Amino acid sequence: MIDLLALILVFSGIAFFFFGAIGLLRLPDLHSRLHALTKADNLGLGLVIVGVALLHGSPLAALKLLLIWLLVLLGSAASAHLISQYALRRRRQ
Amino acid sequence: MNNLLIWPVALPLLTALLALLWPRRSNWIGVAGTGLPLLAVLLVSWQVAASGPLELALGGWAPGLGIALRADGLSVLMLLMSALVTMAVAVYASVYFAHAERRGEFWVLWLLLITALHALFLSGDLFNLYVTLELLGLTAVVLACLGGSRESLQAALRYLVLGLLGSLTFLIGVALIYAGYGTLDMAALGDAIVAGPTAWVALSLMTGGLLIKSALFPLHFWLPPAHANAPAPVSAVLSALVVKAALYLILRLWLELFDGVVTQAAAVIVGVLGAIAVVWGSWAALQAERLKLMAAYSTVAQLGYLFMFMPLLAALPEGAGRELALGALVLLALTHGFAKSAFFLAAGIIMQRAGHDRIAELGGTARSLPVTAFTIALAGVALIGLPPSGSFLAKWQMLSTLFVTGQWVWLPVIAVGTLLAGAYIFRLLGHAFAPGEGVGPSLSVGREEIPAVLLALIATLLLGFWASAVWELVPISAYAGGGA
Amino acid sequence: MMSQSLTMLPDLVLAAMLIGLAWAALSSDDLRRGVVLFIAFGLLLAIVWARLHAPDLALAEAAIGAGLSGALLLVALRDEAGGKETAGRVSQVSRWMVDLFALIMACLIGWVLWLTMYAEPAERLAQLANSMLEHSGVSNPVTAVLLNYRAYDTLLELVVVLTAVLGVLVVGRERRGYRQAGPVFCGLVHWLVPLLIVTAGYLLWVGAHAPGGAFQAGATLAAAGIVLRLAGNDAAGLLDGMLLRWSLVAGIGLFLLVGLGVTINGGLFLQYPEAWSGSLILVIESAATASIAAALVLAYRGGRPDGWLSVADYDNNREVSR
Amino acid sequence: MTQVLLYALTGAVLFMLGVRAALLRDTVLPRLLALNVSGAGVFLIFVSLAYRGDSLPTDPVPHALVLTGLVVAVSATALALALNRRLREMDNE
Repeated sequence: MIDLLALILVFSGIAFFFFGAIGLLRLPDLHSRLHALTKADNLGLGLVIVGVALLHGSPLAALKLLLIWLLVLLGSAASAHLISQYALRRRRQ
Repeated sequence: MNNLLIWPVALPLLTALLALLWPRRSNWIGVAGTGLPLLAVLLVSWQVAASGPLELALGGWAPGLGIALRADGLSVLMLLMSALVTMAVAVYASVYFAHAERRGEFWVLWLLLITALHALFLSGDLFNLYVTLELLGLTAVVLACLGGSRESLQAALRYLVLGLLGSLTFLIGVALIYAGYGTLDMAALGDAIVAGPTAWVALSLMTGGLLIKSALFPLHFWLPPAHANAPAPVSAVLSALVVKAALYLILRLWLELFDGVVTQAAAVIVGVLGAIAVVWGSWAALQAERLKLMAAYSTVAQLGYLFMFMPLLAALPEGAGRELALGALVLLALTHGFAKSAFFLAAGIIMQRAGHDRIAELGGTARSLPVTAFTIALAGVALIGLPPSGSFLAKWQMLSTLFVTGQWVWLPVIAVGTLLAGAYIFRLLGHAFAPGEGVGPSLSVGREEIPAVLLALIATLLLGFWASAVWELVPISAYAGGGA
Repeated sequence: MMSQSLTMLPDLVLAAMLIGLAWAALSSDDLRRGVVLFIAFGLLLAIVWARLHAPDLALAEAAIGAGLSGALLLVALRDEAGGKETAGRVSQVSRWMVDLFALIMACLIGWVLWLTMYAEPAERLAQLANSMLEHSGVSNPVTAVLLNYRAYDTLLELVVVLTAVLGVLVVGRERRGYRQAGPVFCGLVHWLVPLLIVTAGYLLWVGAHAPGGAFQAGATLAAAGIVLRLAGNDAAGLLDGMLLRWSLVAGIGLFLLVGLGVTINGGLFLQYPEAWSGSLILVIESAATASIAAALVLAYRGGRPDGWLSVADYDNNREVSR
Repeated sequence: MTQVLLYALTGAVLFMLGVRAALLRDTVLPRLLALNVSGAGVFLIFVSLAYRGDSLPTDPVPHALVLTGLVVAVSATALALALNRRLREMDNE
């Protein structure tokens, strides 16, 4: 039962990644692309991580996975910020 | 005494670190760091000559799991050449770089180059050989661009990229060997390797990679610019030693590891390329307008001779006849090593005094730099192959091997190559001994002239008289597949 | 059969993606695109390593292969922008020749691999290496190979790193630094750098019995330096002057001294006494981590810092101080 | 065993792709990319040799060799990039 739940979570996470990638390819300008990518990926990764933690079952592993998720969140937020800032600065010039 | 084999590697490495930490003392550390390994090498050679091949299983692990260092006749001869040449060149360089801004870094890299050479000649493990090859390539590249000119940087970069391609090709051969035979230890491989697709493909890949590094025609094009544009002491070791390292590996692979796998056809291909290199390189040397460029083209030609031995060696059955031919090859390589380093050092002296090395404007050299002119003449004797030089004996043995194996076709190549070598040497000497003011007046014998003339004397006299020692050492083999 | 092909499916996809990415990276005429694709290729390769049960390599590939190589290539693009790109023409004939040659060689190599895979169940050195593990002082087999069985390779490899860095230092001066970063990036750096340092220490420590080790730790530490430099700290956290020289030398020096030191009571070069081997390996690895990190950061800075004095500078300093 | 063969063959293909590009390109950066891809191919062959199925422990020797090779490759790349950069500077002077 838990396995099934975990699989559903992992696959829905992958679906988020997929749509994030489509957004990256199809959306018209940089900011909306960034928006689609970071939102979808962060959520997708979160779902995958919860699923994997359920599959694995040990609390220590779950803690490590959570740490990974937080780091990725921090990294992607900062890089998205930097990219958009750079784009803004270039537009002003 | 057990650890004797590590000292030729450990001493230059240790002194390199010291030179990096105390840059202001680097001149002294550099010369001492070149001299100490020479002592170690002499000890090793004495041991090998007295009691046969040596082996050191590093870390105490059985070779196979661990890495073994091995010294036998062939490696000892190469070690002796590299230790003696580097010693002489180091004394020269201590004058040449006495006031150079980057001499601290020069000495560190110089000692690392010696480390790499000695590690390569002693290594008994295929992957370790890859690491030493890379180390040798990188140190050579950095030393070659120390001059800082645009040409030298460009040549060094091209040398680096090609060297990487060569060592990767070598590495994929090593991967196939590991896939097929499950070990990297060369002694075990010497027993295990049998003729078959794995051995053929691996051998051709490894040889291909090494041929790039040893600059066999048509893969020679990187050599002349790289060697001609480096600072003189660096050119000397690049031409005399670094290209020889790849050649040494080819010999090891062909004669000892893959003995019985090598086919006559493959050897003939390499021999033909060598023959083309002899003629083309000598011709280009004759056309060259700059002294160092001429020396570099002459290196391409002389390497060609060494590869022309391959079909002869492959045609001979294992035994005394083949050892005679192999001894001749090694003797020729040694003579060229000493003679060419002497030649490059002399060229460096002329360049420092005259400010250029255009052959046509060298008139008056013999009067103002008599010792250097004498060095060039002596080195020339060895490069042409006149008696009493070592190369004369080597070529003589080569000719008699031609008759034994019936491979007459190579005869005209040797004749043409020797004539062309005579032509370019005498053309140079003609300019150098002509009257003129091309080189400024200076009659004093500089400290830097002595090592050059000593190297030339080794090539012409010592190797000629002691050639029998070479023939005695070569059959002492650490690898079961070939040799003794 | 069905289940077999199903388990093969991820491998097929991975292999196809590897080749596709490599092809795209190499055939792209836009350099920036090529470099970015190459980084993606490296990350994919890290997944392949994990898939082939090589977690040490997966870590190293992500940190060194994709991460640091990628960073080096990306800053190199910045230099490239000024220069003129000369796209040389390759004649159609030689293109065909090269293609043919590559095809033949790939087939030959593949053929040999196919032969060796089916020849016999390959034992190679696996059994031996794993059975000697208890005598090696560590329980991570890769670390045992790197720092005990084949420690000599690793020693020479550190020398290769030193040589390359000396080359970088000799060739030219370092690149200009970056402007001071904005608040968001600075905030990130304040968190990230300590975290990276802790991670490096963890990787170093854990390398004895689990995936990790000096190279992964050194690369992580170097990443901390690179992040610092990107945030406007031009020295990238490196020491200056003599201390920099010492940190470059430390790894090789300690390795060599330990190797020679164990010969004093009769051992062979690098033959650690069994009771000590675990601690000796850790000491060597710690020094090596520092040296690797210093070397990689210097390589990223791209030349010699102003604090790297030549012999002539030392002489002048002495005259000035008199 | 088929997986091992698949990856080993992929390694061979990657190696030759890299060699091909290194021979056909004539500027430094693309050549370096090509050589790095070639190196990755060789490493892939080594690592696939080490893999002996999910049940047996892997062969650690090729792993260590590849780790060594990786570091050597990065060092050489760094040196080549530094040389290339100095040449560019000289062009612009």
